[in-house]
Amino acid sequence: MLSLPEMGLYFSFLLFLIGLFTVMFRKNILVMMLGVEILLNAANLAFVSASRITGTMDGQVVMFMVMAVAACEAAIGLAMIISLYRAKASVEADDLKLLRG
Amino acid sequence: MGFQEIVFFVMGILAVALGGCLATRRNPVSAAMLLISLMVVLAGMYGMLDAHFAAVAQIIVYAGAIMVVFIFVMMLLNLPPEELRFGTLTVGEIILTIAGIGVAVALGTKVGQGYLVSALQLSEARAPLLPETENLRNVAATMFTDYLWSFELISFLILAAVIGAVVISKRRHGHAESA
Amino acid sequence: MLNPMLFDLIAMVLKVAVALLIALQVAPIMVWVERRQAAMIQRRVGPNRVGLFGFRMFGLGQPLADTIKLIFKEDFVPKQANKVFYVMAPMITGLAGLVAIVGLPLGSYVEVFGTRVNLQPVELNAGFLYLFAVSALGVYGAALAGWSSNNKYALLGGLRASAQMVSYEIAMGMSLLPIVIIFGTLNMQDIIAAQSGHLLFGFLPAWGVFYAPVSMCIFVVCMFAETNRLPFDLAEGEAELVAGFLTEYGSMRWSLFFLGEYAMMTTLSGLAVCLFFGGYEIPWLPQTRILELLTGAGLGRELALWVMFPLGLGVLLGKIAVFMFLFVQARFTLPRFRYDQLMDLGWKIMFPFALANLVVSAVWAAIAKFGLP
Amino acid sequence: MSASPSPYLPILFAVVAGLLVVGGATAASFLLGPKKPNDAKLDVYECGVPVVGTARQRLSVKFYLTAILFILFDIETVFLYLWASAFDFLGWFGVVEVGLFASTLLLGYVYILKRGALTWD
Repeated sequence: MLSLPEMGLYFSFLLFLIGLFTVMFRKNILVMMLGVEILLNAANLAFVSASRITGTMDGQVVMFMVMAVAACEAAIGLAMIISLYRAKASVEADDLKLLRG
Repeated sequence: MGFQEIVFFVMGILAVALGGCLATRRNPVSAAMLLISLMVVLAGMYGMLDAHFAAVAQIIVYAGAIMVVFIFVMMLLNLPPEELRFGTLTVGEIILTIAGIGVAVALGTKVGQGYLVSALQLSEARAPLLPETENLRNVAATMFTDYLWSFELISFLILAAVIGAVVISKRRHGHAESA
Repeated sequence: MLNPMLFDLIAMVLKVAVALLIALQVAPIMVWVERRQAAMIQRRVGPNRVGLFGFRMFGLGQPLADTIKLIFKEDFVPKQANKVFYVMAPMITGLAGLVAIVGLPLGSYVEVFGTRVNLQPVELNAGFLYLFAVSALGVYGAALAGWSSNNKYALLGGLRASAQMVSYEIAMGMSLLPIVIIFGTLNMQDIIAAQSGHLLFGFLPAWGVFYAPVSMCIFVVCMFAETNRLPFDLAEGEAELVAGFLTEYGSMRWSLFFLGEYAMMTTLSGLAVCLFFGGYEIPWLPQTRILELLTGAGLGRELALWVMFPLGLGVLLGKIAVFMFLFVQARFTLPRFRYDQLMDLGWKIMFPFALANLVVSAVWAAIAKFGLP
Repeated sequence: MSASPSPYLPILFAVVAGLLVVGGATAASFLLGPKKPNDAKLDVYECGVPVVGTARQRLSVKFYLTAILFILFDIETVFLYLWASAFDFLGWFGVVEVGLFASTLLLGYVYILKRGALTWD
């Protein structure tokens, strides 16, 4: 039926859907950040499956790059959320209308 | 359908189920704990895809470091469980969702997967340089030779993140604040 | 001959069972050792009342009595505590300790019906990084315990404990890099084999500690901090924050925390022994020599290997016992760090030292291996 | 069963056995222990002092900053382990390359010290 890595590709895009859903339909910014982490993990899974399909190591190398980017993104994002919480004492996405977004 | 495929399929379904359950949790801390278990399941999947060092690195970096900060922040901002906002969908969001699902389904079909797999063949990646040694050495051999520039750029990215995190969390002078 | 699949399964089950038994035995024995050693240091007698049929066994019955007592004490969940995480926190810590000890190599190998059985229950491609992964997950036990017991002091204690464990994890990770550079592999069995063959400068056993002494010192200090042991146990220091994140816990859940802590202590000292002190190898008498002696003395090869397994395990546990003695000795002789001293030591002293040590050993190993640039 | 039992089987078995031990201990204590909850016992333990304020005020930013900086230096440790395992294959080229990587991050670390971000009040 399906070889292991092709199944990996299917699951990675299912996880991507779930991450997208979390980011879109949740109000709490922290849970949105969790959604972004799911998106990045789905991308990692796709890279590792691709590395297994082609038999080369490039997929896993790029996976470590994505992991480094995810770490920096989470670090800065959470630092921002903390200072935002101190300013507005709430983490609801709706309260952030300063830029008329 | 060998035993490996069955186990991998079960882990995939478990991962997707954890993701789904996570998206609908009201209490953010339980959502974070579910994400940690999702990452551990993903580490198991990487192990089955012969990416052994990726599995261990996933647990050390994602589940062991990034989620610790999430748990710290969530615990200490004493957030009330949030009531889920499903009702008020704007028109734009509905169109976006349908378009997204449409593209996703197209990619999911046999044709889409074939396109994805064929796209991978085009890249002129080299065969692993140290084939029969540990997976870790192969990744390192490829990373430090072929991907030299991106590796150096990663260090500047992390440097920027360090300086950014310190600047953002330092109190702006003359700004009274309680924490 | 039973089919190889069943054979592998049975071998795996037995190896994991032996490792878990060691972990479960360590906690009660260590409770007894701590009390007796504390008594010896403070010139008093220590527990010697508990005995069976009038036979006192100098207090060895004490841990048994404690365990039974702990099972029968009432465990309750305080009001407004988050019940799910309150019960889950001790389980995470206990489980992390038990799952970590499975990564230690118990011996080199044994042959059963001609097939070779490697005596390391979990042998991953990434070698001893498996232990770092499990100890990284162990941080959640303290954090969740502090938060879920709805008590200000517990929250602060849990936060301090996890912040301390987190910041010493970097120095611990960095300190073992020279060992990987010198021995070239992450697999503990190969590192032990590389340490046992030749002699260094004629008389010294070729142990990791003589190759990278500074990383051994940094690793031992980080070991104390990682398991919240004195002088780093400010998070649950009795005099500081009531009992830190353990305030609201009683009976069996409280002892689960200590089961996890002792198992993690055993695992980390086992890792230190395997990387720096030659693991299950006797210093000047490598196992290959013993094998020749035994087979020379007429024992069959398989029987000789089976005799060597308990010998190797005994040597490993003996060396771990030395580290345990060090743990307990430090606990009753060193004063406790203040929290800012503790964090400064972690960030401002341990981390730069580990980095400097890494640079020095990398350049030295590069010169040794590839000659001058 | 699969060709060779994957190296992750013992971990799965150890986790299951660990869960049995830990869960069994908690269940035994729950079943065997007496259950006489009364308000005094269930109250928050503050050495007998009546509780002041809620348990969940916000705390100093130092805790977040420590954990955030931990992520970034943990990523560095993972990359260094990658390089250390292939040290002999990469030779002097690798040493110089990772030297640049580590010195850039050293800059970040020096910045933290200069800015005094980690001095605990």
